[in-house]
Amino acid sequence: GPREAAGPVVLAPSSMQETLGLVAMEWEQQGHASPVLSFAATNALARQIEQGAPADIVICADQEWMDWLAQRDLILAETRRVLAGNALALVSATPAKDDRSIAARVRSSGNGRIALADPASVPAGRYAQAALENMGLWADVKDRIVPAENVRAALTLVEAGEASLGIVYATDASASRRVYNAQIFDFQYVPEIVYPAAQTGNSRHVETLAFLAFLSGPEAHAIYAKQGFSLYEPAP
Amino acid sequence: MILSPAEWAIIGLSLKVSFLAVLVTLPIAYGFAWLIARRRFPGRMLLDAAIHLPLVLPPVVTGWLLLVLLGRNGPIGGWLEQTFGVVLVFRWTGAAVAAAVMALPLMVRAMRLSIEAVDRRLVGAARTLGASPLHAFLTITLPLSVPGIAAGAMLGFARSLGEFGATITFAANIEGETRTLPLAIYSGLQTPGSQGAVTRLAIISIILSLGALMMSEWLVRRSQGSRAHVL
Amino acid sequence: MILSPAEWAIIGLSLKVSFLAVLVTLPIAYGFAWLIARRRFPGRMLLDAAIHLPLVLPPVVTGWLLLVLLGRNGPIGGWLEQTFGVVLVFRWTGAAVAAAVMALPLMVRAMRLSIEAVDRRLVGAARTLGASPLHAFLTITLPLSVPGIAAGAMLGFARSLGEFGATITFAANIEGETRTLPLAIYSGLQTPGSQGAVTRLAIISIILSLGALMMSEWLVRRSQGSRAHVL
Amino acid sequence: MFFDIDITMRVGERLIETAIASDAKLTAIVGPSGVGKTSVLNAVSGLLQPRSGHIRIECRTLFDSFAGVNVSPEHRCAGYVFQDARLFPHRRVSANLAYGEKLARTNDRWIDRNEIIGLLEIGDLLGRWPATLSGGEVRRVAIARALLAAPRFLLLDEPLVSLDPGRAERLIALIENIRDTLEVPILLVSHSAQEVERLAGHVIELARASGS
Amino acid sequence: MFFDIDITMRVGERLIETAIASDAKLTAIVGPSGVGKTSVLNAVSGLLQPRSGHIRIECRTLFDSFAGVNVSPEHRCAGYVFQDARLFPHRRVSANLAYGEKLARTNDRWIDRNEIIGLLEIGDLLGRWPATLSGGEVRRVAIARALLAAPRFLLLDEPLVSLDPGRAERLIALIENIRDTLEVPILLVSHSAQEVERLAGHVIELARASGS
Ligand SMILES: Nc1ncnc2c1ncn2[C@@H]1O[C@H](COP(=O)(O)OP(=O)(O)OP(=O)(O)O)[C@@H](O)[C@H]1O
Ligand SMILES: Nc1ncnc2c1ncn2[C@@H]1O[C@H](COP(=O)(O)OP(=O)(O)OP(=O)(O)O)[C@@H](O)[C@H]1O
Ligand code: MOO
Ligand SMILES: [Mg+2]
Ligand SMILES: [Mg+2]
Repeated sequence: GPREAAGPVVLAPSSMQETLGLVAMEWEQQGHASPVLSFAATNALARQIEQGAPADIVICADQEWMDWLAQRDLILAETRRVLAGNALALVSATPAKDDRSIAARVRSSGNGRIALADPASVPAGRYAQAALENMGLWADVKDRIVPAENVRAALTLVEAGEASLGIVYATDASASRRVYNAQIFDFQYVPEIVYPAAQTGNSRHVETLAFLAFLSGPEAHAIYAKQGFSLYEPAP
Repeated sequence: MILSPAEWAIIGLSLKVSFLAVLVTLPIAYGFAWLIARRRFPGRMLLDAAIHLPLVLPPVVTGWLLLVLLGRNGPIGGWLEQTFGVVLVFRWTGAAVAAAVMALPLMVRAMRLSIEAVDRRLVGAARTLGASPLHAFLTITLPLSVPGIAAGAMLGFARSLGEFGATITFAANIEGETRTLPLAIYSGLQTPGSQGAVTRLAIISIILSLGALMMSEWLVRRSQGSRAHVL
Repeated sequence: MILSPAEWAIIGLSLKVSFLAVLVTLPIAYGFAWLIARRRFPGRMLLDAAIHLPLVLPPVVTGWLLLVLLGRNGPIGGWLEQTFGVVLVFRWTGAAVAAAVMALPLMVRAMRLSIEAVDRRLVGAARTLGASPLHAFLTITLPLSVPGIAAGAMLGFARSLGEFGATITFAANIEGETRTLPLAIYSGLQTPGSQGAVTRLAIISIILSLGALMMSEWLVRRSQGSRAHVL
Repeated sequence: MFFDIDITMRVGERLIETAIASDAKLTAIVGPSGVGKTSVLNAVSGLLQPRSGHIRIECRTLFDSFAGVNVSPEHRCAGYVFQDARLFPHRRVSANLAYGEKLARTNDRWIDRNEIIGLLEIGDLLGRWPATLSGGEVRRVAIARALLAAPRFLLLDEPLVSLDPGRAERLIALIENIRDTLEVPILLVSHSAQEVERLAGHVIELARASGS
Repeated sequence: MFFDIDITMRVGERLIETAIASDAKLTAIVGPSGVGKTSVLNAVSGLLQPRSGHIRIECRTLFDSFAGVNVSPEHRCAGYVFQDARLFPHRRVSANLAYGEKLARTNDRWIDRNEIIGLLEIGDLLGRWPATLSGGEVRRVAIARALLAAPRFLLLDEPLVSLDPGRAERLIALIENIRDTLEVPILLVSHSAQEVERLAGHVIELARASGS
């Protein structure tokens, strides 16, 4: 079938769909076969690999699921690397000009709801909860939290005006034209947000390592940056 | 299997949401089923298609449409809030609405099938015995379509118990308010190492639906008696 | 509305997956429906409950169970691969399997309702005219339950067209292979600024289901003729 | 005039024209199978709407295309014994009997429930489902159901079918009794010359129109 | 012996015992409504399994609880005209007629399709759906369908019901003809003394057992 002529199979989180599409195009333009990309929530990707899905590369939206895969020997640990990082942003449903700090905006939002990805399950939500806790805001707001299915759904709730504030990835905030006053959370309060990638244990494709290298190479980094991802510098 | 209070709360909420969804949808679905089965009017096909929509669209799209229509800024949601002070988003009633919308096409289809199977000559007989069209409907068509009503209610209840996408999009995943069984299971699935909790919740779902199934079979059998011809 | 080649490809794939799902499931669903409607055997209730499971469990759980059973490391999936060289995960056939499993309960219920409505005295009449049980089934019960078959096929097709959760979990979201309409819509929803594309895809879904609906109504009407009593 | 019927009906592709004018309280309709006897009863009961014409019973107009009158079936107060019985399958025999009885005004009733049950010997069947009845039992229940609805006129489509001679005799006596003592006109469809001869004051012979 | 039937059946809560031994090729069964006439025909056709006893027709054993014989309905080759007709609603009249005809072996046929259609005057009805037929038309089609299945014996449950005198006469003549010229035993249920007298070589009177 057409799969023979295709590049390696890459499983990636839904939030990277557009970005990885651009990277794949760049890769193709360099004369390679186009990689096969499949996007879903990270947990679904992990379980697919656990069940022997014929994938070559997996990218997670957090380190936890990559650890989970590593514990089960489903990835080649030596190929594991971080592709990019991200930041959290606070966004508002209303366009009113607001120069106040994040803490002030959150505190003064009255009874307004605050949309996040579900902290119980989605990495972005966990990061948001941690940030609010680190800033001493969690107790104030925890009854007004609206956990959504994922970051994108949280953003939609703000866009629809159902939530007055939302905490989403910086990449999502900058892409939406119907939320306002995007303000980046200070990195010191936010756990490290990274997208690790690795080769899977049953990878067969000859170009797997080459594409993995391309994913963490300069051309890809340029695309990540353009899409609003922060470039990741390994901690010393 | 001993359940934690949190699990009991989730079960209670799920049952509350599903029962409300089925109860409210039952007469509406029957009305649609009757219209489509027995009346010929312009737009009948469109109504039929509109009812099937929640089946064809991905559930999150249905949830998103509900948000647009029934959200506080939506045309219907705004009116509901101003007129009755009713807010659906982020409330368990909203979860029930999402479940109801998803269950509607299944219920309508089953009921319609049963209404179409009712012999109209019996309705004629009822009329000559003095029954108005409404009385004939209530005493003949309605009871004779009980199998479809039961099947529809059962399908609708099961679908409501399992509804995920539209609910999480429209009503979000708020513990104690809109976190029904499927949402709790989904949350569990997203967390590494919570396989045990997920399995327990899934087993609870299965037991609940088994119970509902047995109840609906029993109800139909009771209402039917030994009515059928055997030879 | 002029469609791009990519959109045409998605439509083609969705139709292929849904048709395969319904075609393969139709006889299986009818067999189950007949068993549950006409036979009394131990475990009948359990079979009925098992068929309803995909309705009650969140679709991702169903997808996950499929992955466990039909994945390359799963008991059935491994056997399929070794014996026939068939792999379902990440293939469009896998998407069809996911859609079929999700559609099964809807199809069985509709068909069962119609089978139960068939007058058994007619089967007796066929037998005295020389028909074996099988021939009587094929010439009497089967054609008389056509309304249920059509309703079931329609519900199943619509459900297949809209299937998302089980598909993305079991068959993944691969362009040209398993990215059906709902997955494309979901992917669009995840991508900033693609509201236009999402809307187009949703409208396509609606049109497809409308077409399927009209076709099934037409088929039933054709097969029924003016058979019904009017008075 | 007890019966003044002059109608044109469309059944399927056929057009049936019938004119019945009869002063006999019990008028019989006879004619070959398929000629349209049941269709006439359907029209009189209001279940089949004629294309044109009029239906008057005891000077009460039930239908008149000219005057735009079309009394709905439930207000015609017909006691219709259908050729195909049409018992309600989801109601036991007793509930079938009660159906029309409950809908009738109490002081319109002209026959007692127990009397008719005794006369038709259906007392043992009251708790049974229609599907378990024999052919003759079905017919007897259908007759009782129609009589108990306090009808102002009767439409009997082959009421004696499937009844043994003894029971048929008793039913004939009942019909004679109704004819002679009550103000209840009766239209009777029958294929038995004997029956018709004994009961009917006037016999209408329907024949296929040469044209159709 | 044409008919040798001695069975105990359970219908609903009732237990019906019947013994029929008859040398007449056409044997009539009479008796009050509800006594069990139809049940006997059901047992003979194989649709109702007796609790015990035996059924032999022309020395062919169809059922014998002692010997463990129970020929399935399709191998009994009964031509059963049901009291309630049971036409197949999803097949036009012609397809109803063809149903048993096609299943019969060609050289078992003893009556011609066109002959029977002409005799019963159902030629005009071939393209019609059963739901559009009149009562007598339904009955005639049911009779034709049973005869065309090349039956080895006939079970006629009130076959003349709803037929006008002319058509009834022709059908009686046909039955007489079958009785006299063909090797086809006939069990006839009827309530008409006249019919029975003219046709039957032997009349079995079923009566309600005093016990039940
Ligand atoms: N829907 C229909 N389409 C075509 N023909 C029809 C339809 N309904 C009735 N007919 C025909 O109309 C004619 C009159 O039917 P009707 O039932 O009134 O006859 P009838 O006189 O009562 O006959 P019978 O004595 O056999 O009961 C019949 O020839 C019947 O076949
Ligand atoms: N399922 C059932 N439950 C209870 N009683 C039944 C059932 N089926 C039949 N019967 C009874 O069995 C008896 C015999 O019925 P059958 O139909 O054989 O009578 P029949 O002699 O043919 O009467 P008819 O002349 O009225 O047709 C009837 O009294 C009937 O009510
Ligand atoms: O892209 Mo995710 O897996 O919703 O954080
Ligand atoms: Mg008639
Ligand atoms: Mg009988």
